[in-house]
Order: sequence, then C-alpha cells, then structure tokens
Amino acid sequence: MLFLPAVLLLAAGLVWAVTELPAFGHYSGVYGLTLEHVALGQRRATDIVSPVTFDYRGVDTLGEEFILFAAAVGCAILLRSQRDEEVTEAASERAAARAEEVRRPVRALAAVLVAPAVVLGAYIVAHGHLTPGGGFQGGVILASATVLVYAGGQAVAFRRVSPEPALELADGVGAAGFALVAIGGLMFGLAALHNFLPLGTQSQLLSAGMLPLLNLSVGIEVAGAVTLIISEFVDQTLLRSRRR
Amino acid sequence: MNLFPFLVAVWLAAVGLYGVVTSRHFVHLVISLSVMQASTYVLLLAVGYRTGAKAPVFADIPARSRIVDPVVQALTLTDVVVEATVSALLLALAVQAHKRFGTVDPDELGALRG
Amino acid sequence: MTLVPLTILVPLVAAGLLAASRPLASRLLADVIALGAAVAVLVMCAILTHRASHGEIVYWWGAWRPHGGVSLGISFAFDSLGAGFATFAAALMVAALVFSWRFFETVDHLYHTVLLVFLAAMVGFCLSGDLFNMFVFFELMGVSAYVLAGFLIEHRSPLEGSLNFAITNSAGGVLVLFGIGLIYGRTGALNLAQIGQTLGHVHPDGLVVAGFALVVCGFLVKAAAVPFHFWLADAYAVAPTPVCILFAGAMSELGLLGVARVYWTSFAGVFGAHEGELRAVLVTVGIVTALAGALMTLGQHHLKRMLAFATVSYIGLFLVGVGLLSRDGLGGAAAYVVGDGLVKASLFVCVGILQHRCASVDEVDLHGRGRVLPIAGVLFGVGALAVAGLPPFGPFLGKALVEDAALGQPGYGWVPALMLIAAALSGGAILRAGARVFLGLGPRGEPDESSDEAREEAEPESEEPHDSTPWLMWVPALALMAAGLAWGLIPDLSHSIGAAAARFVDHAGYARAVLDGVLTTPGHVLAPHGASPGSYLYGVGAALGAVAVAALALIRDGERRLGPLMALRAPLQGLRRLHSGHVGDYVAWLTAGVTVIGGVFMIALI
Amino acid sequence: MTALQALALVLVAIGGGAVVFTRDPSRQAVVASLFGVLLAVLFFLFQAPDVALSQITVGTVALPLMILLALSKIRQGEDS
Repeated sequence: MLFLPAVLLLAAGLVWAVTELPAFGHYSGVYGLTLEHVALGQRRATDIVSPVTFDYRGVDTLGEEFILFAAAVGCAILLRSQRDEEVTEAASERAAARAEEVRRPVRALAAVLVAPAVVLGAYIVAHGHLTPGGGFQGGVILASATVLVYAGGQAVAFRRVSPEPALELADGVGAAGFALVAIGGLMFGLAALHNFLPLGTQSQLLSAGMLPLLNLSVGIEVAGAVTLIISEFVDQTLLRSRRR
Repeated sequence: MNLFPFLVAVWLAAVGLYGVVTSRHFVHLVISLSVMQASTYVLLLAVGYRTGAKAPVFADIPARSRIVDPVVQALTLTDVVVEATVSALLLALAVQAHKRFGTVDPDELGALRG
Repeated sequence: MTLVPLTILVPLVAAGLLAASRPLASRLLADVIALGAAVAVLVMCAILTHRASHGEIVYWWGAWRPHGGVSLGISFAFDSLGAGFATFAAALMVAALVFSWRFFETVDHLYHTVLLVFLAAMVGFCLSGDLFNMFVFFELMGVSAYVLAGFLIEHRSPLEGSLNFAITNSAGGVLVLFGIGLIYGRTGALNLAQIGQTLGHVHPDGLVVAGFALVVCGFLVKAAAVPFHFWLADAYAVAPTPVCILFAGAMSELGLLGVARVYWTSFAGVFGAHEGELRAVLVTVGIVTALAGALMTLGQHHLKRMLAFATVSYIGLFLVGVGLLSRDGLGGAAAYVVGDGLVKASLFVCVGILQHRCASVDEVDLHGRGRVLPIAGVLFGVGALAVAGLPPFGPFLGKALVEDAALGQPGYGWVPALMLIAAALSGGAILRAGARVFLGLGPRGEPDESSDEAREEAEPESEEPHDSTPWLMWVPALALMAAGLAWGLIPDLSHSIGAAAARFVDHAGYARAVLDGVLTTPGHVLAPHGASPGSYLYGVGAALGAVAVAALALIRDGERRLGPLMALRAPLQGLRRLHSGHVGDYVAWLTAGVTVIGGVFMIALI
Repeated sequence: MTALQALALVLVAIGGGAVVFTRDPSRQAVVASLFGVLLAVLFFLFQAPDVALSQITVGTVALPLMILLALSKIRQGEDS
C-alpha cells in the first residue's frame, strides 16, 4: 500500500526527467563524436566498440571481468557440497536414466553441435577487434559447447569434461591475464593498459595491438567462469541430502 | 514519438521494481530484477542512437561513415555481464534456500525477524 | 606514478593466481599471498597519500589524456582524502586477514581470493574519476561482498542476509546506472570533472536533479542511510566476523565517499545556488539515520547485530558531516570515519574472540561468561566509551569536528544535541552488553521476548568452544583499538585533514588538474586546529549519557525490565516491526525513499 | 525512428510486463528467454550488434539455462 503510490510517483519523476533528454536519434555527445573521428586511426580496429571496451575504457572491462570472476568463485563457494551431502548412487542412476529418456536423435544432435560451437566460439574470440563479438561473447559460446554435452543427457559425462580445478584454473588465469596485460604497459615504461604491441595492418587478424591478447584472456576467463557456474548448478541436481 | 524509447525504459524499470516487491518466489524475483536491469540497456542504447547512422563497425562500411555512439554500447556490454553474474549468484542462493529450508518464498524465509 | 595502477592490479593478479592454485592447495600459501598483496596495497596507498598532499595526482589509464577538453579514457585522481581512505581500507583488510588466520579452521583459498577482489574494488572506488567506472567498482564491491556475507552458507541466517543484501544493493545499482544514463544523455561525458564543466553553472532542470538524486540514492543504499538501511543488519549480523571488520569499517562509508565525490566534482557548480536546500535534506536524512540506528542498537541482544545497528547510527553521523557540504564538515566526517572505524573494528574482533572462546554471540546467553577474557572486557568497555565520544580519543575528534562545523553553519545549532543523544544511546547499548557479558551485571535470563530470535540467529561460526585464544587473534584487537584511540592524539591531525578536505571540495581546482593537467598549489588553508572547547563538553556529555543509558538498561525494575527506558519502548517496537526481514518490504522502502528524496530535491532545486 | 524500431520497442515493453506478470517460474523462464530475444532484436535495430550478440548468448542461453537448472533442483526437492 505504501509501494504502489511510491513507484507511480517515481515513474512520473523519471518520465519528467527523460522528456529533457535530447530527442531520440539526435545524439550529440562529445565523447562518442570524438571517438568517431579518432578511434579508427588511433587503434586500427574495425569494430570500434572493441577498442572502447578494451582500450579507452579498459579499466571498466577489467572490473567487469573480475565481477564475473568473483561471481564464478562465489557460486563455487555458495554451492559447494556440504558435509551432509554426497552424490549418491541413486542420483547417478537417475541421471543415467534421464540420459536414456533423452531420445537418441537429440543426443546425436547435441554431440554433432559440440564441434561447431567450439569453432564458432574460437572464431568470435579471435575476431573481436574486427567484427561484432569478442572475448565475452565467444567465451560464452565456448562454455555452451561443454553444456551441449549436458543437454545430450550426459550429466555425469559433463562433470568429466569439465573438472572443477581446470575450470578454476581457466577462470583465474584468464582474469589474471587481463590484469597482467595491463601491467605489461608498465613493464615497457608506459602507462598501465597502454598498448605495447605493434598496431599492424587494419583488418588483419593480428592487428590493433594488444586487443587480440585481451580478447583471448577474456575468452579463456569467460569460458572457464560460465562453465564453472553452470557445472555448480548441474552438481546440485546430482546432489542428494543424506538427511532426507 | 521522440520520447517513446525512453518511456519504454521507464516502464521496464517500474514494472521490474513492482515484480521484485510483490514476488513470492525467489526465482521469479531474480528474473524481475533482470527486467529492471534491462531498462538501463534500453535507456543507454537509446541515448546513444543517431538517426540514419551505422553500427560502429568499419568492417563493411566506408571509413568516414556516421556511426552511432560506441561508448554506450561498451557500457551496455558491461551492464549485461553485471546483470548475468548477479543473477547467477542470486540463483545459487535461492537453490541453497530451498535445499536448507524447503522454501523459495521470501515471506516464509523472512519470517524469523521480529 | 607507476604505483597508481598497481594499487588495484596487484590484488587482482594475486586473486586470479590464487583461484588457479587449487593443485597446490595450501592454506599457508593462500594466507601468505593474500596478506602479502594486502600489505603491498597498504604501503603503496600510504606512499601515494603522502605524495597527494602536495596536490592531486591524476593518472590516465592507457595514457589517454583528454583530447581538446574531452576525456577519452578513464582517470584515477588521487587526492589525500580519497587515497587516505584507500589506505584505511587496506589497513582494515590486513587486520581482517591476520584475524582470519586462526579464526577459521576450515577455509580454502577461495575465501582469500574473494577478499582480495573486494580490496581491489574498494581501492578502485576511492580513486576512480569516472562516473561509470565508479559504478563498475561499486558492483565489483557488491558481488564480492554478497559472497562474503553468505560465506557461512550452512546456516540459515547467512543465506537470508546475503539474499537481502544482494537484492537490495542490485536494485540500488540499477538506480545508479539509470542516473548515469540520464547524465550521459545530457552531457555526453562520463569523466566527473568533464561532467562538472559541461553542466556548468546553469539553472538545474528536472533531468539533472533526477540524475543526481538517482546516483546519490544508489550510493546511499550502499551506505545504508535510512530508509535504505534494512539490508545492513541482516548482512552484517551473519557475515563472518573478520569480514564484518571490513563491512562496518569501510564498505558502508564508501557509499558516503561516493556521494561526496560525485557532488563536489560534478554537481557543486550546477547546484551551487541551492546548496542550502540540499544541505537541509542531507543533514535531515543523516540525523534520522543516526537516531533510528541508535534506537535499534538498544533493542538488540545479538552482539553482531547490535554492532551492525550501531554502524547504521554512525553512518548517519558521518552523513551529517558530509551533508553539511562544507570543508570542515567533510574533514570532520573523514576524521570520524577513520577513528570510529578502527574502534568499531576492534569491537568486532572482541566479539569474534568471544565467539571463538564461548561459541556464542548472544548477550543473554553469554551473561557473565566473558569473565574468562578480562582483556577483551577492558577493550569492549573502552571501545564503547570511545565510540560514544569520550575525549580525547579518535572518534571524539571526528565527532567534535563535525559538531564544530555544524555550529559554524547558521541554522544548524540544534545538530550537536541530537548527535549527542544518538551517540549516547548506541554507546550505552554497547556498554550495557559489555557489562552483562564481561562483568555479569544485570538480570540473568530473558530480558525481553525477542531473545528466541536472537538465539536462533546466534549460530556459531566455529562450532566448538575453545580453551584458549591464539595470540594472533589478540594482535588485531589490540592494534586496532590502540590505533583508534591514538588517532585523536595525532598532533594537528585536524589541520592536515582540513587541508585535504579543502582540496577535495575545490570543484574548479579538480577540473583543472584532471582536464588541463594544471596543478593549483594549495594556498594557506584556515583549517581548524583541534576540537573546540565546547565540543569537549559534548564529548564528555555523550560518554556520561552512555554510562547512564547502560546503567538504566541493567537495572531490574520489577516487570518493566527496561526500567526508565520504557518511554522508548513504543517507538522501539514500531521500528522493530519495520525490520521484517522480508526483502520485498526492503525494496518497497527503497522505492519510497528514492521517491521522497528525489521529490524533495525536485521541489527544492528547480 | 523507423517502424521496425517502434514495433520492437512495443514488443519489448509488452514482453517486460509479461515476464513480470507470469508468476509460475518455469513458464516465466521461457517467457524471459523470449524477452531476451526481443531485446537482442531491438539492439540490432539500434545498430548495436556487439550488445545484441552478448544479449543472445547471455539472455537467451546462459541465463535461462541457469534458471532451468535451479528450478529443476528446486522441483526435485519438492518431489521427495
């Protein structure tokens, strides 16, 4: 009863505020307009969003990667199995039974899709500075490749292709990799996150300086983190509390 | 009509907030929160849009083309990640809540305060 | 200069490598790496704080200096206040890590990993000079804090506390981001100095006011000002005690730093003509927070929950200092945050030691059982009097400077009296708990009907009571208390903090330093030299008041166990009912708070 | 604003409401996934392919998957 008038008033205030924004389609902010003119020449990356994300505003992305990192570690902490739980044989059997339920064509389809998903993910990571997509999007697609194994009904096999220490390793090394590239600039006597690699030729796979390197470390981190999060959830479906 | 995208953003924020406050199921609450967060995507991208401008990718357009603001896109990318990670954490907590106490209703879980 | 980025990169790299270290899994390795990184951050921040006293250090990531007055990249701007706060956060982190060493018996490297990420987020938030980047570190701080709050997941309360914390603060994050979207739409800038310059000194309109109100309210959610404070007690009461040191000492206060930073760098120009109205709103919110928090402190028997509400109360007092929108108010708040934070951290450590020894944190349950820990008892008593404002210790100095600033502001002479009441109530509650636990004073048994709930919350973190307390747990307790007491005795501290605050509020100087790279040499600052004589009276008064409150609360008075404090009972019951533990209610209050504060801003500023 | 953009905005607005007012969580997961697709389409029309790609991978694949896994765990608990 308190809330409805409050949210209506809040919405009214926001509507008042947005009426004073520049009309839709008439963006004229100096930030974007300056970048429109200088970014391509300065970074030689054809996808302008990529240098903005990783270079001009690289610290944002550094923070973002560690948000994902902390969340993955957090899910591992919050969902870790407790003393009174274990993967019981019954649960494993149920998972196996479930695998039988998933029809053969579906399993075959999932298995067939794994390889293309890996290739697509790797492609998107590698072309982050050239075309839309990048380390993050590619990383999620790579993670979905391992998830396809689960979709094929192989919950137990899923655990086998994604062992927790390896995922933590990818998550940690990828995230630390981004920070280390940032430190790399300092090693060369430049500012942190300053580009220290040759810019190369525009539109080449190895161009735009350190952007491919940053995309790669983000790709590794995201693939590890997302798989870690999902595998923790999968684990939960296998766990049974001994108390029940 | 020039206001419409911004009004959609306000609507998403308000309706998401309504969902969060009235929710009786933690999973529902998390999804409502993600609707609330979606309002900021719409707001940011609408703010940076220029009529007739191209996407900020020079792979297939001439180097002197007018492009939409790349900054808001970078901000929205970060925002999407933030939303996904917070949702993952909240879902993990909801799973634990159900496992420990057999409830996903904020009312029942909150009942121990006085 | 290379030190600047390393303050956040070192803990982040250490965190990444720690997470990858499971094959080497060793508790010792994790403790050593985490402690090493935290000490490194502490040293670097201390060096930078010292250097910043000669003028802001502006650092552009990737060397993207502004291009014709347009900032392309992200700047970190070190002023002594921001850098000093980062140093303080790092110092608390070191203390928390030392305390964790023996406090937890079973904890793996992931705990240290999250702590390091949390440290980097706090430091980054202190230093960032970019509005969106502040939001990123705000969220990073949030995500790692949710995990830390829910760390003891096996128990019921951490789960609930962490959920309420995460949901409320995420809603706060959406507010901040919506505000950023509005401000970006108007100014086309994200750099704080550039936003300030673009907004200029024109008359504010609905968009500017709404954007400011949303960002401020979002930060106030983190700071836990009333009515955004509900999540705080739930989360702090359940977080592991070492983490509480960081939460209560630094995290909430960072929300206030965010408010001050955004106001002075971006909005001081455009709201310059309406400073009076803004001041009235912020000081009122601060006083209400201080009094509500103090009343709630009095009603708690769960020691950590009690200290959590005390934190809310002190946040209100800091907000009064920040909200005065003056150099002296801000400087006073800064001095207050550090002094109070150190003493409060020591109190949390004492509770942790009690918990380690007696496996309980409930005041009633522990009645007299604290006698085995006389040192903790002394610390607790001294700490309670110090946070109430007993001269000449650290918290007194800060509180006195805030009071002097309020008295110097025409029309705010009533503020110190209310601050005295708030400090006496919360200090008295802590003193009462100390007397009951360590001296066995007061009635044994149930002081009021709420204790069942308190007991239910008081689930042990380390299940077994221990026979002795490792010396490694005493070190942070004693060191933090000594530092907190000595903070008020540092010669001419008030003057150097005043000078730092003068630079912080120098709107134009900040913009020149960031956008043009021109450092204005600080002129002679007429900052206060120590607390005024009158404030000693207030300090002694508050300490005596605390003793009186504690004594009254302990007197058994027939059926009316709260004794003469019965008068407070009705408002207390009403307040307690509002703290329902239901997250939907919390978010509803948040909505109402934003609407009211935003609405008042709209009416007052346009 | 083009007609397509207007249409996408209307659909997103309706979709957001539908997500919130679908009270049954497993049906809501499906609706939320559709809402994610609508948002991605809107982002394409706002000339933001990078964001659209992110939104597709996160909003329509990763997040709904997590929701379904969480729900299946919760339902499993309710069965026994």
